[in-house]
Amino acid sequence: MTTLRDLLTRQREYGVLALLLLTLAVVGAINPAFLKIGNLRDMLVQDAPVVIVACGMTLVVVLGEIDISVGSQMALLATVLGLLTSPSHAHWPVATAVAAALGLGTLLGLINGLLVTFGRMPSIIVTLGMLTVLRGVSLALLNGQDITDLPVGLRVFGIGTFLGLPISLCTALVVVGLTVALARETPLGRRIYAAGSNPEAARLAGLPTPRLKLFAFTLTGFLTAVATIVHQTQFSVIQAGVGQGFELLVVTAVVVGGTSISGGRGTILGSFLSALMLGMVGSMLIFLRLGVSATYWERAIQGAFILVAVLADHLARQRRPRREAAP
Amino acid sequence: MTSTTPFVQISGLSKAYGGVPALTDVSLTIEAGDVHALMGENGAGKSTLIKCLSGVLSPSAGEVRVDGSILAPGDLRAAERAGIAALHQESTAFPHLDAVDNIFVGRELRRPGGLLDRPRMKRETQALLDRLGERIDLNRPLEELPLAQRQMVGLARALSQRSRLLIMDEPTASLSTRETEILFRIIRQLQSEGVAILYISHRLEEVFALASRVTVLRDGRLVETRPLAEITRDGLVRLMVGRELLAEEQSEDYAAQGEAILEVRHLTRAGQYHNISLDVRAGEIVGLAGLIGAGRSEVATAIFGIEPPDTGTVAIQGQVLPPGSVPAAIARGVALVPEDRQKQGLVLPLSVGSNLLLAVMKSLTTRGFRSPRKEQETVARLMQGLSVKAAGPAIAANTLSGGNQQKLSLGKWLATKPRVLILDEPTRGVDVGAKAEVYRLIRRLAREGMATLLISSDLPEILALSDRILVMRQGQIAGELARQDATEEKILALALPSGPQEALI
Amino acid sequence: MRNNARSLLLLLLLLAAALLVGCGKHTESPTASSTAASGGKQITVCLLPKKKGLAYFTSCADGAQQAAKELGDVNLIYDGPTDGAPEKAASLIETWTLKGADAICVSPNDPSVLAPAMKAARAKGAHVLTWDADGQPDSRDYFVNQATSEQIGGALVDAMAKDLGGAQPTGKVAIVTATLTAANQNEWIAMMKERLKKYPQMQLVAIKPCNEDQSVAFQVTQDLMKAYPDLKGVFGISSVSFPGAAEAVKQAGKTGQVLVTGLSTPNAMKAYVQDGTVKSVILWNTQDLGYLTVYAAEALATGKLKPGATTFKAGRLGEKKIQGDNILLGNILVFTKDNIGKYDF
Amino acid sequence: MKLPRGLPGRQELVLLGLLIGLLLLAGRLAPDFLTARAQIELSTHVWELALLALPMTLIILTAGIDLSVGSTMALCAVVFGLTFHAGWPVALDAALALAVGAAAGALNGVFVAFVRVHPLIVTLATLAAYRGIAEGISLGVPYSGFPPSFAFLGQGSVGGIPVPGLLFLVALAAVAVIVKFTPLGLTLSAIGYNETASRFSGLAVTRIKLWLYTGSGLTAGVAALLFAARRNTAKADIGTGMELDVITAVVLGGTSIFGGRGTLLGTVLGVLLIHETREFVSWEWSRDELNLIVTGSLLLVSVLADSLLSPKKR
Repeated sequence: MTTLRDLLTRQREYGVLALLLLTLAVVGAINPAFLKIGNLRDMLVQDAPVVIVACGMTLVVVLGEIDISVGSQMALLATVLGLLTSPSHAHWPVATAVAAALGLGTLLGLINGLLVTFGRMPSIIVTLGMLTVLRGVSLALLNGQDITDLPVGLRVFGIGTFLGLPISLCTALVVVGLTVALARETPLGRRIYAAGSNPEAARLAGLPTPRLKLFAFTLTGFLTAVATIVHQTQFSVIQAGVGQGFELLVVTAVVVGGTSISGGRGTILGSFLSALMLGMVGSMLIFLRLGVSATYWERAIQGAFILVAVLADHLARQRRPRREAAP
Repeated sequence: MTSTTPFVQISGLSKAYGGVPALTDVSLTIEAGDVHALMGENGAGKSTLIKCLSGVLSPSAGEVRVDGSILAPGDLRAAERAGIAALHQESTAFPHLDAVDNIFVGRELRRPGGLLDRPRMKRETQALLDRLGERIDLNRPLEELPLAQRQMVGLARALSQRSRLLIMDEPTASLSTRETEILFRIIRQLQSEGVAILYISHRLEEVFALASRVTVLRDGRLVETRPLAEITRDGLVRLMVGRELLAEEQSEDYAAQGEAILEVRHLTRAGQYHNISLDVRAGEIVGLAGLIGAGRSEVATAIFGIEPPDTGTVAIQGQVLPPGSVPAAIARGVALVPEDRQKQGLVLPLSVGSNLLLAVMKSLTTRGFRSPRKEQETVARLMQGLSVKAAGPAIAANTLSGGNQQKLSLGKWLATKPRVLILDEPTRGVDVGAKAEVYRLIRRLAREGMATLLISSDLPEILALSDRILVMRQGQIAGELARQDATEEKILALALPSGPQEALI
Repeated sequence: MRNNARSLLLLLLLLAAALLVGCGKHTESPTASSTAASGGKQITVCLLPKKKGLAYFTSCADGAQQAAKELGDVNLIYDGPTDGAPEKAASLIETWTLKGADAICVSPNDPSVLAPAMKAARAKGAHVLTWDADGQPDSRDYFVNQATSEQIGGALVDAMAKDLGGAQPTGKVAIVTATLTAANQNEWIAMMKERLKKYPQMQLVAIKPCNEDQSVAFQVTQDLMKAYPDLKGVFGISSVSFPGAAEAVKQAGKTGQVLVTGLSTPNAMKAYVQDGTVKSVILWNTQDLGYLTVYAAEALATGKLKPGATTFKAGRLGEKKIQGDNILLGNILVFTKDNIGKYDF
Repeated sequence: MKLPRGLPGRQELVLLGLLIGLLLLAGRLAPDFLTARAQIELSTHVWELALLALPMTLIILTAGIDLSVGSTMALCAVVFGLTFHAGWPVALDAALALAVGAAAGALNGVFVAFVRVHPLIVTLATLAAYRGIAEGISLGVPYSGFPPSFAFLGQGSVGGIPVPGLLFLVALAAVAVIVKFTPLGLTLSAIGYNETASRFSGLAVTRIKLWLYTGSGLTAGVAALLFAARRNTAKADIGTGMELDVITAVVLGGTSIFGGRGTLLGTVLGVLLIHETREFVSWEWSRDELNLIVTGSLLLVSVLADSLLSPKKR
């Protein structure tokens, strides 16, 4: 028998969704501008990169791993994309440059995956190293310059629309749809969850856990490239410092969305919803018009929000009897 | 031997872990339509054998032939293609996945286009479970299902492979009698369809009821393969243990017992155990029998302070222990040798010496500092007293054999000079020689005044050691038997659930 | 265990030996390096930006490099923390002091954090200048002053007032700053608030950090426009927040309705100035700033520039005025549609 | 098989090799870098990192992690600055800052040890929260003007050794003695390898974890005071990114991120290697971006080497 309470605690998505709707309702009641379609669309557009990368990250975390290098990956990819397309640099055709960026993202993810699986290194260390190295490489490539002459053909990805919806938003929704389908409706997806749920049993069932991990990391790299292409092209300038702290946003979204850091449990929908919710916290504070000094408390409120969300879920999970009890 | 090629032929199979042989030169044949029992003490090499056979492990030497052709070693898919499926003893479930996924993951049914064919998988799952007479919520993750249902899902997974050789490692360990009967019916049905079954169990009656031939392993070596018709129950036991039954080694009568040391009153924890009260007196060994999942280990860990009970008290010599505090329990002289020595008993990567010191090192300090001299003495004394076979105290505990690990797990508590010793499955996975040593040790400790609570699923063990036997069923104490009039049948009668609703915890 | 300890001991000995080798080399090397130095009487000038990697500072460094080339005796080192952390900047000053730098030119990200290191450098004989932003007066010899905080803050507010038009410019304005803790920005904001008193009808409704991330600047500006529908102007007071804010206004189709102004290099803002989203960009000639800084540093190190001087000659910039301990670069530049095409940095 | 598996030492030897290599290179390229004076001066850049690496080693040894140390530093510094500016005596301000650090650490500890939330998640949240509180109560303003007696803590030296260095050496010695000669060292390893078995052995897992995280917070408080004394400034942005530096140094030192394995000697070597590498790259090449590439690669290469050299897991 599924009660409402059961639903809220068992499927974290619903809990996050409830919180999301509640926040929307409260802030909307105070400032109706918050609920205007335009604002909702803009918020979704801004959350798009986190959502896109969180789709891949969810699978990585489900497998009991983590990737904290996505922010630096994004920096490198944006730099490369800018250098390749800018008329004053390589001036490649946009299509070629975009393909190259996608290829590079995939390669970066693959390298992470290879170091984790065949290098037998803990993923947090691999990606901590990559976080540092890739940041350095992108700074060296950019060499202190801004790339200010991005061709219009590239910026279309960031500011163009498709069927009236911003391209980045469409991409995010497509990525969510595809990865949800991947996770739920394909053998690969189910195997990823199985391998994360019980590695020993996965071994006995003959699941190729290293290859699954390789796939998840590579997918994350690829999706980071996708996110870079649809997000960084929103701006006319590519500067040093792109993607700083992005990894924390993504990991937080995934964790608050109900994915267990020790693997096995978590849904892409949960990560998606929590990315939206966390993205809203920043905007929310502006719409509440709390004035100038409230700004200084923004980060504290965000931190408290995360702590409360995680804690509430944790306690709900603990209180629920783990097994059916005999009378 | 017959002139035709046997269905499965294992020849000269050996496997060693890091130089320690687990299986040495084992050869046997399995015929189609045959139920072949594989027996032996825990640690005899059965699990290793079936892992090699099912392609989970690559053997160090030897080969497996199916229908005369060599099976690629260590290739699970090849074994599957050859029609070998295994139901492993360890928890092979994926706790976060539902029953359908658990059954089909790795061998999913697909629609054209590669997507999962969920409706068909669901139908087939339902059919399999119907065949097993099991009603399971297909939308719940397995971790939320009772143990027996999880076991049945594992069985369904093995059955779903439509294999020609089905390996079953202790399939009845946590099944009720009704479920066991269903299982037997299915095994016979499969047999009649020409499926070969390699059946591993400790329960002699099951083996005699099902199997036509039996292979006995001891210490990783093949002892004998024989038709069951040619062997008696005692004969089989002799083959397994290598000598007369230990249960016959009854000890002398006990001296008059002392005061009650351990007093447990109305211990209750929702969903695990209910209103447990028991006493253990000085010098007394109280057996705690029951099926797996009856709540015995949970009671033990509650007494020890690992998981506090919801209500109820534990008192040592009249002084009530604070609930949920292991250090307090230890300070009052309680020791628990837990059931899972690898996960609970020992810190395997640490050295033998460190493991022996873990529980006691605090009391070996002088003004807060460790004293190498005292520690060395303690370790040396314990290792000698327990006759642990290890190259030295500095060697890592995970290099030891199961029996020696168990001795460590027990021995580390002796240094704390406990007054109450709780033993949870103290001889699981222990070889025959070590088992006898453990029995002697338990008896000796009791003679010296130890109050012992012995949890065991091994009925002969309970009968051989206990002065008094408590039987748990579904989280409650179902009855008490005095030593003189306890028999396996009486214990089982108390332990087995009676009602139609048989869900165990 | 014992064996292990012994091998470690052995390696420690090796390490000591290596150190000895290093020190041994050290005794010979001064001769080698001094010959190289005495040949051209090289002067080491270190140029520290607030945050390395920003185009603004890179273009300053370009000017500095020009100066070094012209002067011929300057060995220019340009380095700084890529994350803009003040403590790392302070560490670099200490490292340079130790290396025997003749002049250290600091753009202090946080004057109070850097002051002890700058004072220590002066105590050890290095000449310390500040450029781009001033430090604590007793922590440096001179400030190469392109503009004071007061001037910058004033210029920003004045530009906005002018762009809004009218004798009494009216409307709500917001500031998008770099980070909440960025000392420079905070000082500018203080000065801006001061200047805003001149325009009582201009109301500052929000100060938001972008955490040095263009996309945050973009999002914050978007939100501000919606939360304050009558918002009239946005200040982007860092080279990261300015283009982000302008892009947000442009994409919202509010070009002309919401004015953006701020500090940035002209190249990054050209497109916005041309399409009218931005009417004025406040800055100074960055290359000249770097150029002047190196000239001043060299003059100071060689003794050409002595305390009390009122002018000094800075290459192609000609005579530059000195006011007290401020070397004045010149005026703040306001880039508009009319003149922005002439600048390329 | 000469080296028993899991033996701490292999990684330390690798590090020592790298360190010697680096110093030899430095000796060739920049002999001035290796002088005692330069080394002592430059050492002032590392003491906070070194101090924080001590509790972090112990925490990682128990298979935990503390991402909040940098933010805790900021919080403590701001509390110190704020109370100082309120006119309270310096000693009281410092004590308050330390108390706040310990309390922040204890809060982490409560979540980790009692509520049993994964430490990565707890400290990820407090990473944001603590810095947020620091920003909130200070409004981003720097506090300075501390008296010379306080500055001595960060800038002074005794017998040629900087005061923070002495403080670190004392702390190192104390922790080393505790780990080596009291039951705590073995206890931490046991918890890291197998927390369940440790609980079953009667080790006070919960209490120890609580103390470890509290200690980490307290150390962050000390580091904040050292920073404030050395730079004469207390501000909400100090210690940004510090947690990653500290973790890098500890992991580089051979402590397993999965817990159980690790030594203080390794951590000291890891800190030393990171420090010398950074300083030398700055000294010789003056390119901060190069520093990122080199230190990141160092971490990757040394851990990869360690993993490839270690006997294969089954």
